[in-house]
Amino acid sequence: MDNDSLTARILEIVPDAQLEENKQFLTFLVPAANLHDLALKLKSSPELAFDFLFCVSGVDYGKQLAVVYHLNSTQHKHALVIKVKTDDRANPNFDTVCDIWRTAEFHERETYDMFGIRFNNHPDLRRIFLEEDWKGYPLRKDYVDEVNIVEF
Amino acid sequence: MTFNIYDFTSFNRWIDEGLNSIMSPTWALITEMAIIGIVFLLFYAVVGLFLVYAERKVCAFMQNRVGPNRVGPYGIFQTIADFIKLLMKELVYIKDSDKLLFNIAPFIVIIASFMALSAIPFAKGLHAIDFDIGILYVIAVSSLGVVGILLAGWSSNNKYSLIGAMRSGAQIVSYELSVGLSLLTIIVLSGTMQFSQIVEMQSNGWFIFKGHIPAFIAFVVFLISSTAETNRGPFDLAEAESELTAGFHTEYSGIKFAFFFLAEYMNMFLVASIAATVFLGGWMPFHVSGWAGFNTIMDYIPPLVWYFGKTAFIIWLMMLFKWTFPRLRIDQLLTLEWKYLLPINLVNILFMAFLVLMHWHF
Amino acid sequence: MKEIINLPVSKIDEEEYHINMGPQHPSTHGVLRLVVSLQGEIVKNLKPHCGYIHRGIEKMCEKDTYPQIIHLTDRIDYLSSHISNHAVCLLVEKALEIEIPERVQYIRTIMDELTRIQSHQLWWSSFGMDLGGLTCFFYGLRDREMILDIWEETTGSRFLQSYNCPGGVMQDIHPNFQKKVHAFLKTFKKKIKDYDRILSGNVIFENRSQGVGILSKEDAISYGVTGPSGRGSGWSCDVRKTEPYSMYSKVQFNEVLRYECDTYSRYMVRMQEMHESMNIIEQLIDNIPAGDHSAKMKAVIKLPAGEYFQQVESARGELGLYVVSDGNKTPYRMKFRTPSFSNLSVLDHISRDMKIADLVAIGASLDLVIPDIDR
Amino acid sequence: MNSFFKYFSDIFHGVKSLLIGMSVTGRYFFSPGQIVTQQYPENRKNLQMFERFKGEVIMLHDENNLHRCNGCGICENNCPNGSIEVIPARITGEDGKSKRIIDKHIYHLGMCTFCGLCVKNCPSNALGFGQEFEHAVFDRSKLTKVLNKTGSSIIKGVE
Repeated sequence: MDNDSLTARILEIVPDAQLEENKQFLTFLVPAANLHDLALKLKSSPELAFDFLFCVSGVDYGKQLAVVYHLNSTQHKHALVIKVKTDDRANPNFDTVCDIWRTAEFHERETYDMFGIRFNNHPDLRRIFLEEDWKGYPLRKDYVDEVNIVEF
Repeated sequence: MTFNIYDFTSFNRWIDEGLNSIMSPTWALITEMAIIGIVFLLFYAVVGLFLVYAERKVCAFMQNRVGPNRVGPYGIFQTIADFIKLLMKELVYIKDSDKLLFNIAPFIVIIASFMALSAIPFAKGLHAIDFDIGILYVIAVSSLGVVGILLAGWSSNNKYSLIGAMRSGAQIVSYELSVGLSLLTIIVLSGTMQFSQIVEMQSNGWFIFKGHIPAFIAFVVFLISSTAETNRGPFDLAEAESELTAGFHTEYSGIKFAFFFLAEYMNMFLVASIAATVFLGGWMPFHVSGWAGFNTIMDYIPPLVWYFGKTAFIIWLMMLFKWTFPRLRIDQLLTLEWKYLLPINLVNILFMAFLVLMHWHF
Repeated sequence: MKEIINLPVSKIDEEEYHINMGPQHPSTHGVLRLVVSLQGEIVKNLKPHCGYIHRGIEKMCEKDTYPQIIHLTDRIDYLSSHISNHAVCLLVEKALEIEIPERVQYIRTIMDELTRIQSHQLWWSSFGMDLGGLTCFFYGLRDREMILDIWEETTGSRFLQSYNCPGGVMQDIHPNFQKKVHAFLKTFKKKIKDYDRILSGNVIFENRSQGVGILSKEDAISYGVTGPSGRGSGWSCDVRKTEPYSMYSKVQFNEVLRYECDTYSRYMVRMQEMHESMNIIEQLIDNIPAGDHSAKMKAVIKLPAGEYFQQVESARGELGLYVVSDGNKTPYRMKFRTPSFSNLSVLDHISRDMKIADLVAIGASLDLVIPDIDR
Repeated sequence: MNSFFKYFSDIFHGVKSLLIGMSVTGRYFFSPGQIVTQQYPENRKNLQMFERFKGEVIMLHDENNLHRCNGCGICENNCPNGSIEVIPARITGEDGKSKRIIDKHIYHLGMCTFCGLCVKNCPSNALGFGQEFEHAVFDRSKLTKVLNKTGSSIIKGVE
């Protein structure tokens, strides 16, 4: 599927999705509530068939926290980027997609570890790299840690 | 007294008579036992140290390396240095381990291999004791070592050790059969279990040639199963350093670890000696019946050289196994024994019995 | 497993026998900890615990300029350091739309393939060692030494070269480079036959690896198992073919695919990839065009604000770089999608109901590099 | 019957593959000429590192104890992990103008990752890589080095 028909198809599934311009891949900003539903359709629709979740990255945009999903279809060779954002920095949470793409289980744990973004219905949401008792979420921009980070 | 390196019988008699002439027969016997004990202990230590060195050198050459070369010329004192290091190391005691069993296990392993050594004839007349059921004795005693391994794994209070010990138990119980049956094949041919007689019978040709096909099969089976019985690679599942870190001896340190280490090499020496004695004629020179001149030349080579040469060759083969093959998995190990070695062995015995009845052996 | 350790003894499932493989364990190749639940010898389930060498490289990247980031990418996957460097350079060059001299492309591609060969050599060595064939380890390292020498002569380092820089490479290749690469190819083509003879064809090895750790193609895609491990399941996921970069669109090579989906097929994919890599190098080594070893770059590299993504095929799979730039000389957010991290996630799935010995073989066949997981 | 033959062909192929494997190790055992081990401390005298070998960062001095560093600090800025500290000094030059020169070029070898950015980015090519690789010391403070030699000064015309 080319980008135009992909755009049309995704806007059909999630009418609130915003297309972000001038990106390397087709990028959509999706309301958090629609994420799981969209993901399920992206995977299961035969003409979309986004079966390969390449990368899940958390991004801290200062005010907002975002999660970026890089999707790929091994069948149709098209790519898509889905973004979800939240303003709630104290208790950010999104739906998990690890029931759809199993690789998300680890990637979401990593995002939780580094950004404190919780994923609802995740089977085993624990810190993956840091200690369980680590305070704060290191990749957030407002993270301050005098003890462990050595500034030059 | 005439001392000669081809026959130690007169030398032994000379010592025996000498001792009896200066003390009562009881004391003479005790003194003889003490002498033999000391000689064997020394022999045990020297062979153990040499084998460790040899193993390291052999595997180094197989791997394009030099091996130990820092302590002494060609590194020959390396194992002595290692031994001193192990002696001085701390003996770590494990919390909640069974102290008595934990301490006794290395001794059981080492005593088993030490006892088995006593029946081996090194040259004519040079053996501690010549049982008339020598082979049976050796099989029985050498399999005692597994008790030590099981105890070590059990008492260490370590999960890896326990798995290693259990594997070792399953392994020895299975492979003991093959060792026994492959030796039985030769017993069918020789008709005796006494080591000295077995060697004497090979004066006109080693059993591996005399019994040709079945003897050769028995030899190969014996090599495989005895490698398994000594817990050496590719059958080193009890240690399996990439799976169980060090298996049953994970928690052992210092001299106790050294005992396990030494016992492993002595067991290897032991099974190599048995293989050399039973299949390759022990100290008996290489004879071809009919070639009198050739046989005379061969007779000039002392029996000790023959004996150690054959043993060394088999040890080298076992090292070649260890340093070439990947390790088997536990189920494959048992499959190999029960599905391949055991049936082959049983058929082989029948074949050998048939051969002996028909006088088709040489 | 903290929960299990802190539980009162009565609450632990009596049937299950937990062992800790790692953080110090000979077959985890680093500080990875696997908490394995056993029933006898059978693995019931397994929980990987990573983070023992988490160094916060993504955080460190946020304070480093793009040329400085390169030395950090060396240390992510230390066995394919050159390919990780390459990814950063490609990303920067793509963002700045810089034309790269053809000579650089040749050099980078050759270096990438040498990296792949040496990584697979080390993998082969440790695979043999994990299965108990210790001699393999020395043969692999012996042959790898030649590549390290080639690198040392050209880049000055044996392992973490930091040879790529945005716009080109740090130094031109050494005059001996081509000669030495030829010598290496000649020697290694002979030596790789020994690899097959001592391990690949060995009956014990075949029994240990065939039918062990079955990973179906669907699972491979779902778990994101890329690289040789994914191609061992018949998934065509080679970035060099799907998204060609540098010289890969211009050289002839086959994407190695196998369909047995087991440890043996993952093994054979890597063995054949070494041949393919040698094939690629042979096509390029004699044709390196003359020219500059670096494009003209500004003293301070600033990426225009935006999001960039670059993926390359490292020796372990797809390495993805996701950069959010706010127009500064340092990235706003840099995410590494490392292949080993995704490959690790499948370990639990494919090693269930296998034996401990199989777990070791499966772990080795996934070719995990622990810093690549932890970052 | 088929499985009967398979049983024996399995044994045959298995034994054959094992013998092939043993022939490899056996062949290497009998060819000691292929040993690749380097006898390191013994070959120290003729151990030649490659000319580009990155042993440590050094400041290039000529025979008159002159270097090319003017203390601009670009290397310090380029260093990713702060292993270079440039301590400049100001002197009054012959023409009466105040001029920046290097006082101490401090290099923390223990923190250096040999990325080569300092050497590459030095505008006056004052830095280079040394061949020394035996860096083991008993005290970490010994890994902090001053690169400009005592009494050295800048080559005229480099500024």
